[in-house]
Amino acid sequence: MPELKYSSAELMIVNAARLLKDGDVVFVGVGQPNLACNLAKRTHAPNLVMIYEAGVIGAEPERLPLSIGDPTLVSGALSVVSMYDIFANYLQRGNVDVGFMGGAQIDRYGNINATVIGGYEHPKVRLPGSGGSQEIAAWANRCYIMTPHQKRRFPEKVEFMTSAGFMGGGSDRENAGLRGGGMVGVVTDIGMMAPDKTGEMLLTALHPGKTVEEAKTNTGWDLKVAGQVKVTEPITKKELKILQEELDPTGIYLKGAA
Amino acid sequence: MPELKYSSAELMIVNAARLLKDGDVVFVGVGQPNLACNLAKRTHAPNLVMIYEAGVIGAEPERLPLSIGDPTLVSGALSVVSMYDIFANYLQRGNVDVGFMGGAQIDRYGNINATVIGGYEHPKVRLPGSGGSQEIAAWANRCYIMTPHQKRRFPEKVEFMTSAGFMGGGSDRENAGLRGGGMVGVVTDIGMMAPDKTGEMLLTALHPGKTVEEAKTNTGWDLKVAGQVKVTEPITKKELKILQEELDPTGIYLKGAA
Amino acid sequence: MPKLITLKKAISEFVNDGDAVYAAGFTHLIPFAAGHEIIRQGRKNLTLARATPDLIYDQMVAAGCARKVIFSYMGNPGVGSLRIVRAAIEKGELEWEEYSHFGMITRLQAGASGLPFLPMNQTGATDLEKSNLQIKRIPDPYGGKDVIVVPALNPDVAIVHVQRADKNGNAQLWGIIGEQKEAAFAAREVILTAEEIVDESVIRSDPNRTMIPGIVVSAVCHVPFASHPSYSQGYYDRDNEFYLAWDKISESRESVRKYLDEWVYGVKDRSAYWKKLGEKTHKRLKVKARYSERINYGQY
Amino acid sequence: MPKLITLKKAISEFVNDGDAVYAAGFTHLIPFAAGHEIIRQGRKNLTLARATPDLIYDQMVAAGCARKVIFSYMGNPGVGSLRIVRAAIEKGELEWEEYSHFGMITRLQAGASGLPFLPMNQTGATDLEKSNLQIKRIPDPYGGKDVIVVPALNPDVAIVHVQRADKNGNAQLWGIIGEQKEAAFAAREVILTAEEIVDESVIRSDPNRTMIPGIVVSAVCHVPFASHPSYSQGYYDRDNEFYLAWDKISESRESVRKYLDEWVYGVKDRSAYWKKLGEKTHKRLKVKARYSERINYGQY
Repeated sequence: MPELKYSSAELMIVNAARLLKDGDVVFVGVGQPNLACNLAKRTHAPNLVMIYEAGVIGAEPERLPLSIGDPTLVSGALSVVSMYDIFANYLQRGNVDVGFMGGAQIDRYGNINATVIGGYEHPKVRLPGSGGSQEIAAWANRCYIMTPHQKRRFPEKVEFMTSAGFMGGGSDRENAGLRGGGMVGVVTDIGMMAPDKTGEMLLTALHPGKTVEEAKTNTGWDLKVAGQVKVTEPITKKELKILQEELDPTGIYLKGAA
Repeated sequence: MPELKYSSAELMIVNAARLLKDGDVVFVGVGQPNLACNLAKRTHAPNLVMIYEAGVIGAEPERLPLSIGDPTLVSGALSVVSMYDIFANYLQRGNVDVGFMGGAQIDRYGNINATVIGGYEHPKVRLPGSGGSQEIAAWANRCYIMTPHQKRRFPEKVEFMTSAGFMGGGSDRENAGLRGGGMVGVVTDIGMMAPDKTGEMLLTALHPGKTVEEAKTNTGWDLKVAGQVKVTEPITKKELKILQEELDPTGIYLKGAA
Repeated sequence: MPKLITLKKAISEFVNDGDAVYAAGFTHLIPFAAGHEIIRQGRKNLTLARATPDLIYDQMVAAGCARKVIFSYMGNPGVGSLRIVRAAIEKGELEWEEYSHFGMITRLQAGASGLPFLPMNQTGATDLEKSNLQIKRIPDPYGGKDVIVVPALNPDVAIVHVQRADKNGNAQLWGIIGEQKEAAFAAREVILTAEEIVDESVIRSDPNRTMIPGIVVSAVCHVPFASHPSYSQGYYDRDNEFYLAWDKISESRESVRKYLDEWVYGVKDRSAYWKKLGEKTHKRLKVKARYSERINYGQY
Repeated sequence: MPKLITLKKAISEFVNDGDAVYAAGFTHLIPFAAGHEIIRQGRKNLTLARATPDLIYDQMVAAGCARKVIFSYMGNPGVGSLRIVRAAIEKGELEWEEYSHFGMITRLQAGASGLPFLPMNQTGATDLEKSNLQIKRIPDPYGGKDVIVVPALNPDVAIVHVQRADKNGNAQLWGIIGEQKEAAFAAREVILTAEEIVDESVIRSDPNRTMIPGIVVSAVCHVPFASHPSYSQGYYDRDNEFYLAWDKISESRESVRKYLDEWVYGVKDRSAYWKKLGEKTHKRLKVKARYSERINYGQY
């Protein structure tokens, strides 16, 4: 059987899709998380309910959405509500199972920086800021992030905590009164990370052909390895076909790494 | 010209209608206030906007509404919103010009009791309670009440303050942070009352044929009389005709006094 | 995932003795069918919350289902007194907790949005605040006047009647929309009754109209005419004659018992109830159509 | 009472130098035509508030209208960085105040409902709270965890684009309804632009759809295609090509100046702008119809 060719992005999207359970209510952004959700829906999770921060519930986009407020998310959706309602009644109330996060940096305890590099008042690089991610991280039952495995993206400690993972670790998250399990999975192009009991991100899986060394070298803290590191299931032809032919035929989000 | 015959209710409704200005946004209950508003709209205030606590804005009922949530208020209305929105965005935000109040008792300072007679914990008579009136009294720009002129309805001080008029008088209302002008007019079947600078209700007008003595005798406090007591304009044939033929042809709310 | 079951099963499964129940609907869409089914199944010690208890709670209190009521306006709307709840309170036989309408709805809004409380501006009417210690005041951290706060209300069960829902519980309602959405999001379990069960494609044709999503719904039941003697906008009229009749019926325990025997215990379900009402009543409550202008969502 | 005037007149009358402006619309219905008119009329020192500044504020900042921005996500949606606002912040040329989306929308909700502030649950992400002293925390008077509070946002002017309104400003919008209602109720003055001015009977055929009532509106302006390069659900598509093109245009001051000269200063109004876009673009953004199922309100 000839080996399948796929990009880093495709590798991450497929592995992220597999983290979703049938019936999950997912708070999803555009781009790769949207592809992961749609892939899951067309394979093992037909009852996935996709929610967008623009206020859309149960979207079934007929074309690839190009912005978080793409009209294709609305036509044929189950419900469309105000932003106040989506954040209050859905997210804060605890009606969201899964949140997909983005961000420039993620640290040892799963905290995310999407705000600034180089000081808040006089930033060297001003990033977009929280958007909805501060609340998604705090209130969804499970959060995931997809990001290429690069040292600069995985610092020991984020410069600015835009969204809380396990904060300083230990019982910090619980003490702050957050709900849900926090950052329970990180999907990279090398493997997967998940928190231990203290909230520290451990390497829990490698994609076929990747090594622990590669993961450690590309992580900004002394990455610990879980007792048993799994190897992720190879991508299947079917998964790749759905991604490439149905979901993103022009390859807008499938090429490259992020 | 033969004298017109009318009931106490018709007298009060017509005089209440005349207190409304064209363009006023009125928070209105069913029954007599609804008739007063519809009469004003068909005479001098065609641009009156009627709002109901059920969440209806700009109702144009085709039949006489028999409850605060009558479907005739909805069909053909300008807007229908949730109860939270009607109280928050309309009333609390200050978008309501006029509120019509009801209640079993109104006192010297325009405070209203619609809750209990004879102690809250072990009431002798348990009345319906506030409904929306606590907020209407506090936040509309002007409040009016229509009530037959009877001593038991006008005690010196209400037993339970369901809705605030001028509270204890003086700057009490301002100090409590309320908005609007409070209870600025009381329409009875004898005449009209309005507050002086301290918030005390004075007799300001008499209906044709009524006397100051009658008003005093039927008021539970030592009713003061305004410097100049006016006599209200006689009811016109046109007003009566609209009420009796168009608005309440079977006389549900027009007979008797309240 | 499909949640379509009978109302009998839904009440049996999701309403327990001692629960706090919120039967939603301000005058409109009052879920009488579910109230009657709760009576038939003999639930006890319920805390019954509603802005306006209306006839539905008068009947449930009369049938002995309730330990307590939470309300903001206790009347027979458009008629007068709500005799049974009122008498039970006057006699000290029923606990109660009282708010203004805005206080009540603010409690639900806090519950719906997962907050512990929400503020309201002061109204100066402090007697209720003194009588109900759940109503508190806190300083405005931005230096303005103190605000009044009320705690979240999170019922065990919300019961909501809607015009149409799909089999997964995605529901659309129109006309007076009172506090149905807030009740559904605030409650732990949501029982929907619907005039019509429609295909998902009908719901998806107008997503802005969907106020309650299936994901918060426990059961959806197909129960036409579920809100009589209240009404369903566009489906049938309010039975004002019955609201007037109840004023008489509720004057004596005997006539109430007779009413319940005949119209609640004596019928199997809402379909039997509706049939029993008879054609004259059906005809009187019938309503002519008046349609909305459609809107264009576009094919993207 | 009729409030139908030209957009030019509305901006001239209701937007003043130094005002706090909220141009509403989350990705959808962004009121670009009004933004361009504000640029043409040379307003200065505005405080520009929006959850997502989007290209509209990038252009207004580029044109020198703004003193300050208030935002919760500063990006070119679906494309990348919002270069001009970002550079102005990095260079210290523009004041800013930042929230999460929920913080921003909660500020508007408080403003819309006449409250001094509203609470949110804690998120653990305390760095923003430390950087923005408007974000405070207060105890839960019912004994739970502290809550976060934000103060009401009450803009001087809200600008809202809608699909249809009547001449009195009663407005219906659908699709993504973001924060338009909240902005309209929060602001002192409301300027509406509408794809269509319809007869009052169209609005009255579907009252549950009316999100903004004429009583809070200062001016309503008939401006088809007012939201390009954003979109109006059911009327035309989002011009993603332009969002991508802006990423290039905004790389240099020169090309931005050229763009503003040609597309803002160089056109009289939105109608001239739309004509100038040309038929190829019109065709590309055209959308096929997909209608909602109508509902029955009943003739009562």
